[in-house]
Amino acid sequence: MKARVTVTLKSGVLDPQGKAIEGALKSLGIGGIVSVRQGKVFEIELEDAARGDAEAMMKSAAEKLLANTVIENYRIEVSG
Amino acid sequence: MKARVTVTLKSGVLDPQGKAIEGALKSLGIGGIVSVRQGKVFEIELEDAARGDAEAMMKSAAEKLLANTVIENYRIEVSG
Amino acid sequence: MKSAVLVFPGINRERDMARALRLMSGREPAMVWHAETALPAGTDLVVIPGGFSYGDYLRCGAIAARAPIMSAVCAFAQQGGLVLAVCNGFQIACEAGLLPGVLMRNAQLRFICRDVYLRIDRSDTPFTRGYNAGQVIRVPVAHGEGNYIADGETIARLEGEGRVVFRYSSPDGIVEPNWNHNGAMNAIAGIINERGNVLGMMPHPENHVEALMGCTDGRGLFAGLVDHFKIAA
Amino acid sequence: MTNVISNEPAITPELIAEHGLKPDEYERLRKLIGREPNFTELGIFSAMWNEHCSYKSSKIHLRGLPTKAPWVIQGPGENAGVIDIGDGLAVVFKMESHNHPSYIEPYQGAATGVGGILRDVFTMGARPIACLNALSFGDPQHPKTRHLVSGVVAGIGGYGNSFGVPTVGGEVRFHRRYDGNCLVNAMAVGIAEKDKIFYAKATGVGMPIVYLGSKTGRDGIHGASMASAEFGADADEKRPTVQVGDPFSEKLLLEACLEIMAKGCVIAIQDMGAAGLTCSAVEMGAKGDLGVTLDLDKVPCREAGMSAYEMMLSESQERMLMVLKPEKEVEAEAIFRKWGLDFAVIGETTPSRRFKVRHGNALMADLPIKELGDEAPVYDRPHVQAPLRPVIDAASIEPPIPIAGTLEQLIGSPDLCSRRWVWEQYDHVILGNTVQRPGCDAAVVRLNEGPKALALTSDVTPRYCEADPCEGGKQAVAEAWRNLTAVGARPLALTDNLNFGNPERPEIMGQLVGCIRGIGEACRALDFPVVSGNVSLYNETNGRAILPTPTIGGVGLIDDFTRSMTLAFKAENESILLVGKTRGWLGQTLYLREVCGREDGAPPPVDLAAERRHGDFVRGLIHDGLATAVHDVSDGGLLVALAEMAMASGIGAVLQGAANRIPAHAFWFGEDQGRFIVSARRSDIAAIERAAGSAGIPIARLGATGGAVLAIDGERPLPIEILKRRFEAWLPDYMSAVT
Ligand SMILES: Nc1ncnc2c1ncn2[C@@H]1O[C@H](COP(=O)(O)OP(=O)(O)O)[C@@H](O)[C@H]1O
Ligand SMILES: [Mg+2]
Repeated sequence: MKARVTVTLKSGVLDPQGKAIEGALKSLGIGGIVSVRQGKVFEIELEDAARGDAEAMMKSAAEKLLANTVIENYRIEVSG
Repeated sequence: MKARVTVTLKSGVLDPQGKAIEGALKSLGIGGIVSVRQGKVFEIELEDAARGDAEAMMKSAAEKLLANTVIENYRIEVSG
Repeated sequence: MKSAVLVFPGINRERDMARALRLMSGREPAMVWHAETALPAGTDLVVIPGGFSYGDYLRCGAIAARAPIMSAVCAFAQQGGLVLAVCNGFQIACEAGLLPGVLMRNAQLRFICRDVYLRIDRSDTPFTRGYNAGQVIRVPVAHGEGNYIADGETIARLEGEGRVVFRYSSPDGIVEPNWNHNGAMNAIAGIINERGNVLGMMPHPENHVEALMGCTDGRGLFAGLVDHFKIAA
Repeated sequence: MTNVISNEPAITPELIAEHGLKPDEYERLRKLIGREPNFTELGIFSAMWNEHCSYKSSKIHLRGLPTKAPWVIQGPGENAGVIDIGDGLAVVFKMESHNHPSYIEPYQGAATGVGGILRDVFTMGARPIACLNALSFGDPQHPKTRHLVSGVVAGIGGYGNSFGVPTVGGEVRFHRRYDGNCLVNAMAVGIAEKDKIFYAKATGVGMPIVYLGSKTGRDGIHGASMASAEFGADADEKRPTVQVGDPFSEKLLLEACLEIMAKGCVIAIQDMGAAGLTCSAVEMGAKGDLGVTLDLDKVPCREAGMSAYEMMLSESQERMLMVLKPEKEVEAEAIFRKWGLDFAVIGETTPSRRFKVRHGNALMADLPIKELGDEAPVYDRPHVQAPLRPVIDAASIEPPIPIAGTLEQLIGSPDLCSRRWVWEQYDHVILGNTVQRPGCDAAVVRLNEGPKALALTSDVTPRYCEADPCEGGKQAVAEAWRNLTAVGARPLALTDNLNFGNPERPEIMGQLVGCIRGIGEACRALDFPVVSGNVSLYNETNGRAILPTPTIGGVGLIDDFTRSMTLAFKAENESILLVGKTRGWLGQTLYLREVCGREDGAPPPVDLAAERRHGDFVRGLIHDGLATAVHDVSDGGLLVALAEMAMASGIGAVLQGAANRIPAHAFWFGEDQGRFIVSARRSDIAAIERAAGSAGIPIARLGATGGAVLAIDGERPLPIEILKRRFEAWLPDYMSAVT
């Protein structure tokens, strides 16, 4: 079983890295960019378990560690 | 229009970060984890353009800057 | 002053900190392994030193903040115990909820090691009583993620309650973007918690305590703490 | 051989060639073992017999280098060199290249280069206390250069900063000859108790061989990567051979290794560097005259289904191999577990002098262990010396612009501008012992609580080496020696990193031979032995080689760190003196290259006896408290050196015009060797000149410190602030420019 946890900055939180990348893309001549925000994605291989269990487990992983919920949101997808 | 570029390490490339997170999740008592690999996700807001153009642009962004294609793969999704 | 220096895997400025504490308090600090669940009895000061705990993987300080010893540190702080958190320690303290806000990538996205100037905004804390308010000190920074960021409300509270203790400034104490090497909001280099017993700061006062090594601007912080406990005793 | 593994590729001439073995080398191999090797064995031989491990092209020439002195504890041949610095302490140091990997993937290539050299040092029981790095990049205008600079610098910082060692010095240069081949040479320095040094030599039969550190993956299985991909599962994704560094694990490995060493668990230890398990196991056995048997089923692996071939050739980082005292197994394992690292007994020493590798019940290799190393081919490759270049008469060079403008141009040029943008990305203050930070002639690092300190520098002038390899080799050593001297240190020993092109070309071989000869001469004359080093050949693309670049890493000792000398002027109204003779040598100077657009002529000759006299004299002045600032004169010549002293202090100088009969541009920008600028209180001048006179040392007055400008008689005065701005601007401007 596989899970993917995507962690992104909450809107309103400054993202210096995203901003720098935005600038770099623009100066590389890649046009049409309004804004860039950078997040993280965790691809997690799980022992087989009921999907509900897996989701609960991933939620706890995200809350306890993977995301800093003060500034970040997370999204969980479980598959397979 | 929105694009999302997901960048992940090629298989076989050491992911020290994923390894450390795996250890931390285990010691937080989150069971059933086989392995963790970490990647990046870029959420990019684009000026409206033909979807094909946007995809080509994102491909060039990924190749030139967002991904280190020596060790990373990337995936592009354009929406909206 | 009995101090305890926390040691997490990947921490690397614990020796620098222990040397400063030894030189300034005349007492060897206890080195406390992250897997411990209690602080040594009679600890006056807990120090979370700099380094790259867990390689700075995931988010700086995130994994260390969840180590067993941190529950004891949070309880210690809750009871009013003094906690000094420097650099990676600051990041750990924020992740552990001891201090508000977060330390993001430096604005120019590069690691920076250089001497910076800090204006001391408050001298009435146990950590800064060795200095005068408005005084400027020179201490090194060495970090890639020291860019202090918090939401508008938090910043307003920090400023309103006078909890910004150190700011990056010019040598004569002027706060301006040129001297704010990492882009921190309001040039914040160090803050204290509401109760005033937890200090987090990015720069390294522990590297500027020996006259023979050229600069002693960091001594005030340690001397102030030693004084604080002397008077308390 | 009992078992034959069916899915291994057959040994064909193509496969042999892909493994970098020449037909005659393969013949030699076959004769040695008396049969055809299998695939795994071929891999093992190719690793042991490649240039990197066997030094087959350089060995006979390296023998000419002096490696002994009363203070040398261990010369070349171990993981790092070791010297005695008194008080029961030893310094362990070495330099190593990671050129090719850094060109492919600059961040990880440079990072793992730093990781590798740190491991070399702590394998010997030393705690690393400082790193240096010598970097050569292509033309700034080349489309790849900026990307390489940014990645390499970030990688060196990324690894060293996290590991927790200060990076205190190095060099950076740019030249189009490095366009397709950048150089990344990393040096690490550690300190140990003199009687607690650990070596690679195994002793005792039946001793457990232990694998330590991180798990093994398919990293860096090169050369042979194509061959192994043929029967790999993931054929669609071409397997990257890039190694990724994990400084976090390395830091844990350091602490764990030092702990088991202190507990007396270790008989022999060797890091897994190039050709990982193969090289480390063979070396431990061969040095101890013992056989080794490995059981690969026990090797901690990161990926499933790794073959013997892959495990033997993997270059996964942060790993060590150790021969353990059997009675200490439980204790040692507990220490490694505490640090969260792998610990596995994967073999044992045997009396047979055979190197045997088992995997899945099959014997995958059975080879004579001594011959693997000792019988590697050694070549006396043909070499020719390039014709010497003519000496350029300074009077024949028409200066295109006046002196003041020339200084402004030089000080803001790629090779002379400030390296701050680089070294600010390195934590150079951690450990709290950095007495002199980057930006000086040599870094100074206090040892423990002092008073002793080490001086560290890295130097070479490749354009001199190209024009005259022997003089260039001498000059590299002399400059390192001079830089150590300038901070008041007694130079003790050096490590070298010889970077050259393809040794199968006689003119490249000629460069290598010439440089080594020059290095040897200088080492002998200066009592400055070589205790470790590294050779990196084949640095060329499409038949175009790099400039010959024999990087010298020098180590010196200072008895009292509070008395180390710096190059900044200290006060106004002091005298400025020049020690050494100025002829106005313009051949191969930066003046000629940057201002006149010419890269020709003979390089400045090095008079080793004079070099030594002048250096000893200056060190004496520092020791006697007579010098207030000292700076050696090198790239860019006299005026550049003076400007550096002024910029470091903010104090200007009033300078007399050029000396008699020397054209002004040659006087100010010539690169004559063996010179130092010394500032001194006016009251001490007479004594200094007297001492110089009686020692036969040429000494001249240049002027006096003071003011906020560099004012040369008859020239436009140059404000220090403006010079400084130009000096600091080039690198950051270049790196932030958009291409
Ligand atoms: N890659 C680097 N890393 C750290 N420090 C560097 C690097 N390159 C240059 N430096 C530092 O910048 C200063 C000037 O370098 P350089 O001009 O090569 O010195 P010198 O001419 O005395 O050998 C030295 O202190 C040197 O250590
Ligand atoms: Mg110098």
